[in-house]
Amino acid sequence: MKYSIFSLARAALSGHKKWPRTWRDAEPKPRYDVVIIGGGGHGLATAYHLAAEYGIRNVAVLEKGWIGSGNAGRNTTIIRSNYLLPGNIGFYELSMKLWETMERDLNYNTMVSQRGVLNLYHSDAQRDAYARRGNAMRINGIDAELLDRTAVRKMVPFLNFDNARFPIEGGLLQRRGGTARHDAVVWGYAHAADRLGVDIIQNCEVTGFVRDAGGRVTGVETSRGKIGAGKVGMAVAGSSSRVAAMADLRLPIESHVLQAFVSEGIKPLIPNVITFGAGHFYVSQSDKGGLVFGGDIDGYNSYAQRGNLPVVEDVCEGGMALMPIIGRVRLLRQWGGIMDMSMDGSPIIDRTPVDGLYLNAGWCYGGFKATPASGLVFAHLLARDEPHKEATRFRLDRFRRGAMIDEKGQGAQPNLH
Amino acid sequence: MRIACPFCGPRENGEFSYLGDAKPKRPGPDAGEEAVYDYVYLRDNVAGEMEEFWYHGGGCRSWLKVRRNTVTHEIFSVEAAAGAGAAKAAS
Amino acid sequence: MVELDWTATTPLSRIHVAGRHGAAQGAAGVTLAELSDFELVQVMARRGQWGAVAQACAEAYGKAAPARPQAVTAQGALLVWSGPDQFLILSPRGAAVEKARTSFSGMASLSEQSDGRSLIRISGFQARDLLAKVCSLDLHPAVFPVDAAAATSIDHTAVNLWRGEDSSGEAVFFLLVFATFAESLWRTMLDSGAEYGIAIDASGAWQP
Amino acid sequence: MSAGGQTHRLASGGLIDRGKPLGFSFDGQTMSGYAGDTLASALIANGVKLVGRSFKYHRPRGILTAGSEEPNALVELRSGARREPNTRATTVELYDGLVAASQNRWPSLSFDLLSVNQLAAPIFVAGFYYKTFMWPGALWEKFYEPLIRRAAGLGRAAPESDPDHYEKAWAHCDVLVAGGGPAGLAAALAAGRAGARVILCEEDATLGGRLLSDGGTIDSMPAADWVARAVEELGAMPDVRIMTRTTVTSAFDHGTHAALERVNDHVPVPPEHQPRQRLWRIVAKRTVVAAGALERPVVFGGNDVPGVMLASAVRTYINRYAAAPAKRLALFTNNDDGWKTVDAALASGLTIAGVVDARAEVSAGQRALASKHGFAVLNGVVDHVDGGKAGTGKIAVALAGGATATLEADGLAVSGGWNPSVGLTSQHRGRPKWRDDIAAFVPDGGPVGMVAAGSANGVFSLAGCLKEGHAAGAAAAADLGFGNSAGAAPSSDDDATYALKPVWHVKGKKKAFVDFQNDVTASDVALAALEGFQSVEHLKRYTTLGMATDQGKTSNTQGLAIMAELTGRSIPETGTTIYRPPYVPVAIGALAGHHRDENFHSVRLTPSHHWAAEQGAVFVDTGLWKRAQWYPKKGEKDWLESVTREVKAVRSGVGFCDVSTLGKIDVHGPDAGAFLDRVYINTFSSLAVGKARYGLMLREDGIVYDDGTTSRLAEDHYFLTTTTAKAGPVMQHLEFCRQILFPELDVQLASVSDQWAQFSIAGPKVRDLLKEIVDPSEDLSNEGFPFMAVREVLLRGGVKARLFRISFSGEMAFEISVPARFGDALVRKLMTAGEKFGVTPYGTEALGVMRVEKGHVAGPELNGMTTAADLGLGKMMSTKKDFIGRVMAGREALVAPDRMVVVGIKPVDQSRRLRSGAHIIKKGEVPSPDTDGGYVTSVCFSPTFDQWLGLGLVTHGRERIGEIAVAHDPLRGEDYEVELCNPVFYDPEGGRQRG
Repeated sequence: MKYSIFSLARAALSGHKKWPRTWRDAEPKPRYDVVIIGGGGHGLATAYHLAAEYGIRNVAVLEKGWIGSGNAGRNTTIIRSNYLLPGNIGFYELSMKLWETMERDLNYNTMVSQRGVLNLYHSDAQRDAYARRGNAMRINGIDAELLDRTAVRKMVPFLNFDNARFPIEGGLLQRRGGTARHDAVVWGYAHAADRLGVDIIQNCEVTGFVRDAGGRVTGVETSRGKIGAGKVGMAVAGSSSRVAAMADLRLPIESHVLQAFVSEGIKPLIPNVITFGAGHFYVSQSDKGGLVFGGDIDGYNSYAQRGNLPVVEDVCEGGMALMPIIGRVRLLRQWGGIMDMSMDGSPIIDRTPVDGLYLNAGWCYGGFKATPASGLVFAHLLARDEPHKEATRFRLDRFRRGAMIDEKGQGAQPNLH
Repeated sequence: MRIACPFCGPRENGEFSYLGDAKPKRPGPDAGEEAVYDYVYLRDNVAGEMEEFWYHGGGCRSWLKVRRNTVTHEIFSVEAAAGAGAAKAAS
Repeated sequence: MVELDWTATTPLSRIHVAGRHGAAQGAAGVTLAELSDFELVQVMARRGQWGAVAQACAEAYGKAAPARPQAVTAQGALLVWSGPDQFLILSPRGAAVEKARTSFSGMASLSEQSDGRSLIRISGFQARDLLAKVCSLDLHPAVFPVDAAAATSIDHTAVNLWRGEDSSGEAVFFLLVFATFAESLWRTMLDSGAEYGIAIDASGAWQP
Repeated sequence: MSAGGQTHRLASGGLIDRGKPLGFSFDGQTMSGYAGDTLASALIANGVKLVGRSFKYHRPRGILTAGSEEPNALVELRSGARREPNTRATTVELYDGLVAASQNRWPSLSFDLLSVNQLAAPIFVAGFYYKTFMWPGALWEKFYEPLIRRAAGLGRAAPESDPDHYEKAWAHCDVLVAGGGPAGLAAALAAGRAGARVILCEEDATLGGRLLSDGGTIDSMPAADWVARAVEELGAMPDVRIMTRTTVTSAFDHGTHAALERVNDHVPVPPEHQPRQRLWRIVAKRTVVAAGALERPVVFGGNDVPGVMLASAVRTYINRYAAAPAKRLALFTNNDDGWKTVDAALASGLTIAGVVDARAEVSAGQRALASKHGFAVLNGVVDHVDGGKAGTGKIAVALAGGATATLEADGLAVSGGWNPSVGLTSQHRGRPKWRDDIAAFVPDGGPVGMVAAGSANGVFSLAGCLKEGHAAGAAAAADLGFGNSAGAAPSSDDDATYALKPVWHVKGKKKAFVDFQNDVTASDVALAALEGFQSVEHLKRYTTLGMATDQGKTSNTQGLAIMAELTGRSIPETGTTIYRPPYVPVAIGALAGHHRDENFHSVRLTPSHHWAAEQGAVFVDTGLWKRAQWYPKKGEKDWLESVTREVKAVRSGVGFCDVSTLGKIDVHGPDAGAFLDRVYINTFSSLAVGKARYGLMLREDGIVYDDGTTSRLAEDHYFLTTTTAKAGPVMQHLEFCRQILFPELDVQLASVSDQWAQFSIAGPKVRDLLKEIVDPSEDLSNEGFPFMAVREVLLRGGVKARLFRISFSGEMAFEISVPARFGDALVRKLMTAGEKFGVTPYGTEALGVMRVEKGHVAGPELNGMTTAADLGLGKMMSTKKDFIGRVMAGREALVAPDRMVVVGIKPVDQSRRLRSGAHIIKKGEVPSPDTDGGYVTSVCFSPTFDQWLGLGLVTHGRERIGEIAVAHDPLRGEDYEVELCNPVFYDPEGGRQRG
């Protein structure tokens, strides 16, 4: 059934008793052409693109819990393509373009809201860095505007302009950036992939790889039995090292916890996405009214999916430094996600040294915005055995070669990215 | 999180900064690029017990080796780095 | 050409105003003062030399160097633990640096910090309440007795804190803070303690 | 003030102070209440039923609970800058002059236009928005989304900056007790008697918990007397701290908790010098969670009508507040506890319309009570309730046998059983376990050191709570080594077994709400199940069940139960969502505390700061530092004019600049030189005493980390400087090298950044000026004090200083260090003594201009992506020793010929301004990702060359010196030709600085 206002109205007449499942509850088949490990946004988008663009429909997505239970369902929903370095910039713009057509492509309203992403700067040095970045974006055909203090004040007058420790001097604005409803992205890809024949198998944990005499991966062992595969793609950011270890691989990745926060719902206050340039704080407001915000990672290796108090305080201090009108708004809920922190802050999408095993990992805290492009380029890699043209630099051997894509310039120190 | 500095006693984690896995050892001068690459970039990224380096920069400035579970955050032991204080290490 | 006259400032001399701050009713809950005219030397034992340093310290100052977080009152100086195998010698202005240099020659590295810190005394029956707002340590008398010392952080900045002899039955704390942070911390303490009423004493020379 | 209007105030009873009447207003209507009231109890006493509107359908809603879990009665409290959205009327202590307004309604609470949403309810089912609004795409941001956003949300944030003060504090204890009801008090008594340090936190203003509403007998005395005695005993223990109005909200690792103290929310405005709220970080060795239990509603048609209230809340309003939620009350229960509400109502002279009990059997006593008071006891369930804004109307009952009955009442008390508060114990992602006998989840372990006791642990009798609380407190103390002196456990004869017949959902035609605030109905849960959103997390996310401000406290169990039934699983198989902190929402202001506005971060001041401020200097934030950026003079029209004057003065005369912000580290010890050889790419062990050298450090990955000048002051003493930004990180890095990488080296490190006031004095007349300051015995001549020499000198007046013959500006220059206490005096002397030479203080801008003119790299070039070779410093890398970063620096991509390297850049049109961030494109090429050839890193207006100059990182830069390229700056709409040149514009031979 195609989703539309008309199908909704028709369904209403019958009391909404006839909606089909959004995706089938598939039983695992003995073998698939491609098995994707990880039913998050990236895994589901990969399956969707394999079926939709590359005609590979005998595909299973294996999810150890419920789809979207990893970082797809724990992020702060920001989409943007305001990157700086070759390798990242074209890739994230590809993603932005896919966001722009996603709802029609998937027949699912993922609430892509191009409300603008505003990165504030507080010094000449930051302005210069944003000028470099904004110009790089423009050279790549991406929208970017450099705003001065007056223009920022006009756009977001409720910020702290008058007694700030680090006064706002201006901002870099990407109007096409914004937010999307994270769960809906998962469900939309699941829905669309399912309609193309992809099997989405929940509560199916991969416990090992099946390998032939030559070492090639030919399937996976799971909590629901052995499943054969022509190729296996890993899209399990947060757990990449653990899954890779089953194939005896060590990765240039550490797992860290990133906390995120939502306030009680309030009437519309923040029109766009704002990042504070002098502290660890960024914020947007959900359509439901909650302020969705976050800051820096906790800074230590963790698989606990929960964080500690210093970061909570640090983030709220940033919030109150930037916008002290939220002092009486209450923090409703905080949570933590496990980030695949790579050694240069950029992702890895590549074949692995193990035949038949493909890697999509290292998303740090930027994976959500990458979801559609990640799916597309990973599908391309799985289908063609060569990197998509917008993913040629996301190679696993770039660290060995010294070709890091280090936007923050922090080096091989994941907790600083 | 609280870490019991062997010199200062238990302190809140705001006093510490983190480096990461203490297992990789810096290769000697002639170990070659591959060994240094491994040291700098590759991690076991253990889900479970791990020895790691923390720096008590907000206190006594000692580097510490902390054995901690990365899943539960439980800390099992904290010891000073080999060269903390005036400790004389074999060269 | 004339010889120049060098007027010294202290880290807080520009904003240290004796008198009452915050709540004006009743007895001040907290008394603050900046102390000056001290010499401060950081003594760091060289490798394998801690025993010798402790011994030399006993000879020169009458007390062994503190091996755990303590402030030890010695001859003409206070010895404040500041880390493993290292401590601070706090003495009245004079020839303290020279004395330390002679005493620990060859066995310890010395770094003069006389101008690098501001020394603040915190007392009064609500001193602990104020400190609880800026300091994460447990300062309960059973945990942090007289002469206890700690290297800790306030406002993300490293400080040395110790407890001196009680005065009029109340605990007295001393705080060494980096000189360039001192004004910022001072203002934070005034804000934090305002509800208790703060008496700011005239600044004066530190005495052992 | 009259008590008129308090139509529902009981004539006697309650813990309110009738001697203290208070006035307040709700939606502009003036009312009165008493000290001891909450806003909710005062509204009830005034006969108010309609308090709010729901989120989606804007249905009229009343008060459901008497606690912080309230989902309906949310108001905007206070006004103006203190306006506080979504405040639970049930937790607001009434004060005189309180102003509250309903929210999420327009134009008024009783006439809310958006209640038309109810007409569209057949469309507005769970997740309807995922299926529509997709076309055309552009309309989403312009039309649909704004409409949805305006309709959604609850209250409004304050229109201006929060004027109140918040603070944070630390507290430490052996045993933390969360909750001051019978179990919590018993736990605190036991632990306190044993000698443990105890902190007891209670959310309410008054200790007692349910005892305040339900009374009872403890140790043979009325509960209130027992509480008073317990408080007295606890108060006499020096190491027991009782914190009321304080909620333990979060449990973090290793015994760290967050607790919110509402210090002054019960008064109109915090008294002077006092915070509104205080966030406590409580560090506890053991924690006893005695947070009680929450009663749960039942899902039936019209269960959200104002007047339908939890049975325990009805009892609280009657017993504690002497306010009658209804005059004629019906009860719907599935357990004995609900019957206590009947007792309370009858004792207060209210009428019972009837009791609907889901259980086939009720006790003989209950039957006797019914016949005595003439009300019916119906075995069945409430099918639906009619009513609306004015309250409940007819209550339709489905009898067990299939027949129906009707009750008429203006209020319906509902008890679906009790849920232990498992929030805190489950915050470390432990899942609670299901207990069939009480049909509820109970804690299953918890964070290390934490136990639950009393009703928080599923023990619902008073005797049981007291016993378990006492045992938990005693065990915690004993565990920590305190003796066995916890005393006797308090006792009570209320030891009734709690039993219930689970009733979650009464199926019917009318809308039956599971999550009241988010308007999630039983049919929404069914739709979710139908569409495959059967995991609890999918259920939550698809329907928004449990995502409201109560985080599912009043809704989750019912939702789970309905889903379990729909999918043929048990409730524990269906599972729970994850419990997350905070247990109750916390004001963001409280979590920030003091650190907001100008106090966001601390400030570091240079030794010359106050003097510079007197001069009218403009300051710039550099990290935490305030640095003088330039010193404007009267009549100068802009910064450029001031900076230009400062540069010219230095280049032609003499100027000085405070450079104390550089990190300064004493490196001591016999192996200091060997140590520096390993951390710098160049060699320092060979540096002569009395000499300085520029050094460059790499990260282990071969990228440049930091640079600075390091001097050898003695055989075993080096003085190392870092950049301002990296002072802290470099110290940490050096300690890492000392303690972990090279523990065999005998070296000691100490930061002396604050010890020294350091000034750069530069310009051709520098010696003239120095001679005025330095003792005449000191030889400052080029021979006596050559370039890169360092030594201690005597100043006139006897102060000792360190003098460094180093130059960042390219001029003949010295840096002078004096003990920081003389820093202020030194600048004043430089000014006085230098007057005849036209001495000019200069700020960071002029410093920056001169470093660009001189081609020195700084922060914009040391950006964490550049190698030594990129910066033109590759030759410094020693090949004779190992050093940090050596091996990785040799990787192929780091030595590739097409890397961006530092060059000088100047506009071809000399009047043209050059801007940082412009990209460099080969002339004639179209800007594209493939032709992007680098960018401008640093610029200045050079008074020396009378034009803008810059440095850049440019691909193949060194081979392109002399090439005319294009600076492409689409952000600022500029494209102009520039010449790529040698980065050292000024005095490339270095004659001026060498003298």
